[in-house]
Amino acid sequence: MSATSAAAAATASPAEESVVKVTNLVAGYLPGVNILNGCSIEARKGELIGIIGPNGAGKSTLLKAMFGLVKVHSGSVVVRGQDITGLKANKLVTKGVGFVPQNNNVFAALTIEENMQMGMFQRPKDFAERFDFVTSLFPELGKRRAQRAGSLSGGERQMVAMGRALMMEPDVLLLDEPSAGLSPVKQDETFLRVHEINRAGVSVIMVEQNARRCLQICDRAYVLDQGKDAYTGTGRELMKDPKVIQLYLGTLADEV
Amino acid sequence: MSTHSEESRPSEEIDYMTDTRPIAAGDTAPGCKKRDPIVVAENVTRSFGGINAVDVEYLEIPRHKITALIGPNGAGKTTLFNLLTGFDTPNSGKWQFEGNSLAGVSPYKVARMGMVRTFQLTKVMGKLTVMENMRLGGSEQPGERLSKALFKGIWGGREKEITAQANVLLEKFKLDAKKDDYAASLSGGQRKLLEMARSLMVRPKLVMLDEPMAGVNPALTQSLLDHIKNLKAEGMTVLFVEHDMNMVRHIADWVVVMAEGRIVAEGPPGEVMKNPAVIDAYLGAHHDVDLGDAEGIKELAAELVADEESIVGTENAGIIAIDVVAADSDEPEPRKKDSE
Amino acid sequence: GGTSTPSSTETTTSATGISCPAPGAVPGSTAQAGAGGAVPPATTITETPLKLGSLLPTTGSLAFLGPPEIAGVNLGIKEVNDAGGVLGKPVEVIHRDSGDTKTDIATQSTSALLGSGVSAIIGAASSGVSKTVINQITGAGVIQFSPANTSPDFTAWDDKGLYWRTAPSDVLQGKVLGNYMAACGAQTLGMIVLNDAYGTGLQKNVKAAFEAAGGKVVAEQLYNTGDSQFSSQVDAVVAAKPDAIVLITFDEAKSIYPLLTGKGVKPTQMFMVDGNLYDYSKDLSAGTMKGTQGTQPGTFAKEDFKKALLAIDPALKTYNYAGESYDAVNLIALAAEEAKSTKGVDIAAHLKDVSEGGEKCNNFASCVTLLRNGKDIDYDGQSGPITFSDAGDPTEAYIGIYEYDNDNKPQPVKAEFGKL
Amino acid sequence: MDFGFILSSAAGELFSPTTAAYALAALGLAVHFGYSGLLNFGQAGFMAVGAYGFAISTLTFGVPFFVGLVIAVICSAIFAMLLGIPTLRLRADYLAIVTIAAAEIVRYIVTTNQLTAVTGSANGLAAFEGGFYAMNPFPAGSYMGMNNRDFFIRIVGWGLVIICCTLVWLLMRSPWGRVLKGIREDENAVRSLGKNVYAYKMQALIIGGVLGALAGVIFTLPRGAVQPANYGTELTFFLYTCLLLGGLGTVLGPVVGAMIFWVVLSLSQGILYGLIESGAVTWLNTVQAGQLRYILVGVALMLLMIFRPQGVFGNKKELAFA
Amino acid sequence: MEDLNLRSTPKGLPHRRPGRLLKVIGAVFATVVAILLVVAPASQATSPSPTPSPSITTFQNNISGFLRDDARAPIADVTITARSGGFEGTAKSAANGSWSIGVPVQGTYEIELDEQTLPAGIKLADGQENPRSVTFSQTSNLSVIFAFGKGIVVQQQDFGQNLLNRLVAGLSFGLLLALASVGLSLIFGTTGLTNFAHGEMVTLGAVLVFAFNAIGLPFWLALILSLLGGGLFGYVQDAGLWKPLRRRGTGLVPMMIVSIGLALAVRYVIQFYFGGATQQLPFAQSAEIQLGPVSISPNNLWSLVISAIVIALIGIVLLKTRLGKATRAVADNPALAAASGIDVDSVIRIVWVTGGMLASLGGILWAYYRPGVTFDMGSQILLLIFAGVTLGGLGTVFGALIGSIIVGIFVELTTVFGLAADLKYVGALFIMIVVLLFRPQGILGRRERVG
Ligand SMILES: Nc1ncnc2c1ncn2[C@@H]1O[C@H](COP(=O)(O)OP(=O)(O)OP(=O)(O)O)[C@@H](O)[C@H]1O
Ligand SMILES: Nc1ncnc2c1ncn2[C@@H]1O[C@H](COP(=O)(O)OP(=O)(O)OP(=O)(O)O)[C@@H](O)[C@H]1O
Ligand SMILES: [Mg+2]
Ligand SMILES: [Mg+2]
Repeated sequence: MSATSAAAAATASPAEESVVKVTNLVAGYLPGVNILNGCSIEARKGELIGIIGPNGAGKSTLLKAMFGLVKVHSGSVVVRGQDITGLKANKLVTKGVGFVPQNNNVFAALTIEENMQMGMFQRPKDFAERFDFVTSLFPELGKRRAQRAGSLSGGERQMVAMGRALMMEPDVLLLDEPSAGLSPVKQDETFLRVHEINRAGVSVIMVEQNARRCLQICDRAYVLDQGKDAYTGTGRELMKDPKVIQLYLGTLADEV
Repeated sequence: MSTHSEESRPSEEIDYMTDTRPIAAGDTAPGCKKRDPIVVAENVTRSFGGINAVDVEYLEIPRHKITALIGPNGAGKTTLFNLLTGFDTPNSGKWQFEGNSLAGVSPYKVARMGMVRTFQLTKVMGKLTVMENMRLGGSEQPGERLSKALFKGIWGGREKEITAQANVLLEKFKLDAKKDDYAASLSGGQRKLLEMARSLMVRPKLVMLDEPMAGVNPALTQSLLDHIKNLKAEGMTVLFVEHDMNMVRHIADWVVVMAEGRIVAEGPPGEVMKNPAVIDAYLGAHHDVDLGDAEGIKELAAELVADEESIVGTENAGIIAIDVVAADSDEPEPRKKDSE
Repeated sequence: GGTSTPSSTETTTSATGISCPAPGAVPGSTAQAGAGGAVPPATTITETPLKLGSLLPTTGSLAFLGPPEIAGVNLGIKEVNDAGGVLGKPVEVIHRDSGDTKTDIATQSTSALLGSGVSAIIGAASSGVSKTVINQITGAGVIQFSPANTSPDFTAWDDKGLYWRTAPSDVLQGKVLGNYMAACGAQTLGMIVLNDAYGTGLQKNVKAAFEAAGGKVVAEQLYNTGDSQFSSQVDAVVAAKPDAIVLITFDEAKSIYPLLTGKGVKPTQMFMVDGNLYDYSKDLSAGTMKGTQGTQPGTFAKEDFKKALLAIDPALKTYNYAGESYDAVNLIALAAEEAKSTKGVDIAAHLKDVSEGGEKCNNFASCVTLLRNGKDIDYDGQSGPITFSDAGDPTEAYIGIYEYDNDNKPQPVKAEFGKL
Repeated sequence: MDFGFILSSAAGELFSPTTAAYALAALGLAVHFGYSGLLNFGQAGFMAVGAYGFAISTLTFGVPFFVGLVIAVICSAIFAMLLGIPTLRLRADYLAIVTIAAAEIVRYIVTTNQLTAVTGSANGLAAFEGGFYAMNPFPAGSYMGMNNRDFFIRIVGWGLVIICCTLVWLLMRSPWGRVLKGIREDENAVRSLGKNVYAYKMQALIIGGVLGALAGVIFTLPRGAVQPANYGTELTFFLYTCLLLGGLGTVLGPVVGAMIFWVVLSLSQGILYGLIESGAVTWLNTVQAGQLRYILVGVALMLLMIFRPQGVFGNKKELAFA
Repeated sequence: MEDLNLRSTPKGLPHRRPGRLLKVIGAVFATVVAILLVVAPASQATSPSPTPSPSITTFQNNISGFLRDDARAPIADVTITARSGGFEGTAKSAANGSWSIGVPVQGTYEIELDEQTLPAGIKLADGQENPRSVTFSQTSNLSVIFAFGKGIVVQQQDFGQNLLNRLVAGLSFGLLLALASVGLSLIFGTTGLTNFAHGEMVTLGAVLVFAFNAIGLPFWLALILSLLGGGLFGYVQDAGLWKPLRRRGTGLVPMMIVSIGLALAVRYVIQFYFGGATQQLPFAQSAEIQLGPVSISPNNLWSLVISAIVIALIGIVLLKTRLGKATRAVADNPALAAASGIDVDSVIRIVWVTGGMLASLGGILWAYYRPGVTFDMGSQILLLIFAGVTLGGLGTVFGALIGSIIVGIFVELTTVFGLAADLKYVGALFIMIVVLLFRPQGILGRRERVG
């Protein structure tokens, strides 16, 4: 399918073990209707993987399926050699997988601070330290710590959602459109921070519609279309691929 | 739909697409008068337990133009939308739409008058099909009155019309394949699209879009922008909130910048984006955060700047990397954000 | 007998002391089964055996009334069949639940009963339920025979002569109780009343009698079926400091009574009615109710009758309306014998006749013997001397007055005869 | 045990007037809840208002049948409006409790002894059905095993059911119905499209309430008596059961649901008592059978909802997005 | 015995059927003897009842009464006469004030109290007819009350005192409602389920205490076992019913109907074993004590204290502990809670167990408040529980507390403000509707922002 896969293999060190490996995943919400039709992706240790694709391609479904929130019909999800297909979400968290969903990603009735505490539900001891870290990224959250997340603006919610995931210090982080609704500068900060986290050794799989930015910072990327991984390659390669540009990226950013 | 504006200027046939007359009536300044405003808001304030979410002294939205409302997260954009459309009540202030005062007018009446909004956190009628969602948007449906609902003869014709209209829109918004699915089964981006398409079904005079393109695929966004631009040709006015500067630059005739509830700048997109106050309010506000991890940022920023394919550092990077660059160029002059 | 000695013991009259006149006579109804010898065989043999239905509560708020009534019906049926049945065939009975008015089970049960071709339906216990089915039953030409309805509404109901009952109307009990409380020295009266056909009907009569005697009702607190706590009613009554308090309730008395004593009301000040004149020995500590009195229509349930009922249903705890139910069966059976037909309408035409004017008898065997010997009979039952009016109501009855002993069991004191 | 008899009496329930009344009232609930998302738990209150409106106007003011019927309908419309003003702004779950409360208030008010002269208090009212049966076109006799009164009320009751079902069906396929369904899903979105949500909800509340009131009248006519206790919360629960048995948001659902409900009730009674009377079951007496029957009904209700949560006509797909 | 026989002579019986009189006499005689033989020993042993001495008479029909002054002290030795046609009977009031005149036939009599014989200083009250005519109707006893002095004075209630007592009663009723509502609110909050079977969980608590006590366990053990039983019921319900239903993705409305079915089934299972009648728990009777200005029964006092403590504990757990926060998180967004590493199922299970225990405790206290245990005692207050929960704001635990207290107080207060007692729940329900009119989200509920 992709002429670029060889190149992809070249960029990532082949010696690196695979941290997350999704093979031929078939999953869906309703019986008989598959949204994912044999989708395979892989994240190696320390890699930042981007996933882009048209609306309704199944990107969110893929993340949810990996995280045990959607019924998997066949295929497997392996995290560090362990088959976790169909495992319950809270078990995955204990295995070091963190997830930021696309919708409904905050506890609306809880305050910002409590949202952060939920992020650290497993290890409440280090709360203060991690909270400082998150508020350094999103100072608004520190200032508003007692405000209920339900009353926050769209962008502020997004910050809370990111913050909650970052509180966890996961080994593998699944992000579903973390930059949506953020102001440009916040988007950049988010990308940079994700990049940084990734450099610190966390494998990140990130779904984005802010595709260019995503491709810029990721090590490798997949283009998902109709429940399948249609293209893969390094971010740079995909950005240059005219097909990808035409179908998924658009040329808006290039026009002046 | 746009009968009102046509009546006011019956003779001159203006092509709104190419109308280049100045938008502002005088100087371009925050809260300036417009040549032909459709919405005029005065002293609209709303506070939530101490926070002034919206504090707009004076704002006019130009008619037949596309106005972008930008500003940092929590600036009060959505809240302003809520206030203008009657979904929330302000602490003070008055505002009018086409000369009619809207204070205390209930949301549905606002929409009937031709001012329709979408929601940032999407609201779709989950257990109605996509098509029914669209039809629901259609205005002036005789069949929506209880007295006529029983007789298909009365409303059947209009139903066909709006169905045709809906089909066109759905195709544009790439939702035609999902026409008969429950809206609840749409993906995040598809919901945004449906919401926007549905608001257009009303054929409003002013459509207010709250981050219409957040989560929408860039390629699709691009194709939709033309559609939005074309709304002008139909005599519509567009007011939208967006964080995607490419889109703003691409289609907006006018940009209004909000920060901490206030209008801090407005003007044509090119000018506004160079305005230091705008950079201050929208972009520079948080750069001091980066200092803690300046190393990593610099590294990445440098890497991105060095990369010729990256838009960072290039002209069309626009504002995106400014703070990174600023952080790089050492001592950031304290552009204090809450320096009141 | 101890209680009967009219010794002039001095009463230490406390402020609200109550002391009642000495008991008078304790009449019972007619003598024991007088049927020596075998029952003569039936002269007419019916083609369709007599089939009875019962529509009595086994669920709902009156569920506690069901078991004794059903036992009464079953005892009646057993005795009838032991005596060879009606018109040569054993009587059949089918039981259905009447529920309460909340659940609307009764209409459905009635359909089932009517569908299976009964000639008479014994029930319902509650006047409210009876109202919901009376048209259905009487419309089908079937007798409705309630052992427990006391509402006056049925007297004038357009029932085609098919509605009958053995429970005497509230009027009599109300009169007796109202007068009795006044005779006990009460000048002021507080009432806690169940707001339903039974409660308010009785309340009206008690109040009328008490006020006619010159007393004053100082507190009337009503509660609804299904209400579960009564403290504000109790407080309001206690606050009015009446000489006597009458509880016109069903089972709720078990909750209300201790609330009243908890507030310092003396047991001698309290009066019960048939709806709650139970054995409270298991519910309240000994001595709690000593001296409380109450009235109950019907002669005192006789021990052998109770024993017979217990043999039918060993789990019985109370005997309310058992006698009335038993009498209903006997009356229907006798009327069918006399009518030589098992059709509802024919039976109804003879019900009044078997209840009055003729040789007295008090069980099926003896009565049917008389009938088959060509005699006119006057059935006097367990619930009283039963003589029907044209409207199908009993016109005379005994009202028993009881007094609670140290074990919280009601003991008969005397009975008063009344005629309507 | 006579199976033929058990079955025939169960079949008798299919078209009993009570079933018709339940079907009408459940249809009202379908308008309220199934289509508009108004979680009205006070349908019993509407039935009570209808029944009492009819009975009181007939007894106290001596109006003829049709005037009484119109008064009942008007009363329920007024009740709907009174109820709607404070409650239509409420979220569904709040609405549920408030409507239960309102229905109970109605019941307490018609029960209270203070108003005996008008409502007959706990005794209820009786003997108001004369006007109705006076219109009976069928001369006395037996019609399919029923007397002419039974036959007449069945014809009228089920005729009404058919008319109302048709009306509701016509309404719900119209754009008007679409707005209601939209409101059920998200009223703010509908508001933003320029529809007067409040007015639509009020219309729906009134229509469903009027159906409830008609049901109340049909319910009382064969009995010739209204009893306040008949209109307790249990009744509403049973109506919801009918609605869900048949399927939410369908027109035939409530009707079939009501039929199933009564047939199941009748079968459970017939079989249980049949077993006891035939001697097949000796460990139960008839007293316990009454209770066991409720236990079975409860369990049956649970099983039905567990294994066919969408009801007979409901759309399973719809449930996936609850 | 002789006396009795004398007094039960058939003269008293109606003379309607002279032809059958003899038979009747025999019958009555025999029955009376039979009954007395059974009854007498018991009466003798227990009730030397303080009977006044009536004027010995051989008549079955009696006119009688008591004479008391307005302090209710008996007035002795007053002469009263009854006249009708040729008949005249006289009686003198006994030491306890009682008098009785036997008369031969029923009819209208003129009763006259000889005011001359009244002790000094005592006069008939105003408006007391003397002589007055009375008529027998239907019964054979007739009473006549003469009031003296100020007549029959209706006791005026002390409004303030009454108000205070009702407030305290309302508070303790409200708090026990709160026990049940907090459980309901927790369950609603975490699972979204409107649990109509909660009333049965309340009933179960009381019924279990009764059952354990009936099989002879000590009271304290019965209490503990019943609380555990309530918890177990919650656990079993969740594990056996609700969790599988959640798994299948059953909607909330079908689940609500399931809960109605469950309520029916459980209620009648309880009735099946427990019966339809009211029963009492040990120590159910308690005489009121005076605490400063209020009088309250020790049971209510206990109930008040226990529920206040338990609710405070629950509040602390919810606000301060990790578990409490997890509960609220699950309530808010179960999927996200799972994604945060919270074991949603076990949190829900804990909530069910806690809810069951709280309901059980509420039921026990409820059984003492009423007092009495019935198979439907829980379902009878279910609406009030719901009203409390809703009034306070659905899903908020403190709201449930406040709402329940308001409901409790209003139920108890309505009679003070003159509403008829059979409308007392109307007051509480009405107040809920009114509050929701102004605060559609309940007292402590929060409005979600639009957009
Ligand atoms: N709950 C659901 N039930 C049924 N179908 C669903 C559901 N959620 C999503 N779908 C369908 O699955 C497909 C993939 O949805 P998904 O949310 O994974 O898309 P996506 O790639 O994340 O799109 P977007 O970029 O718009 O978020 C879509 O066609 C959508 O209609
Ligand atoms: N109901 C509320 N209670 C408290 N604070 C609120 C409420 N609604 C809004 N706010 C606050 O008001 C401010 C403005 O919010 P608003 O949603 O208007 O921002 P916005 O400009 O739309 O931001 P974004 O770009 O992130 O959507 C935010 O700080 C938000 O937290
Ligand atoms: Mg998505
Ligand atoms: Mg916003």
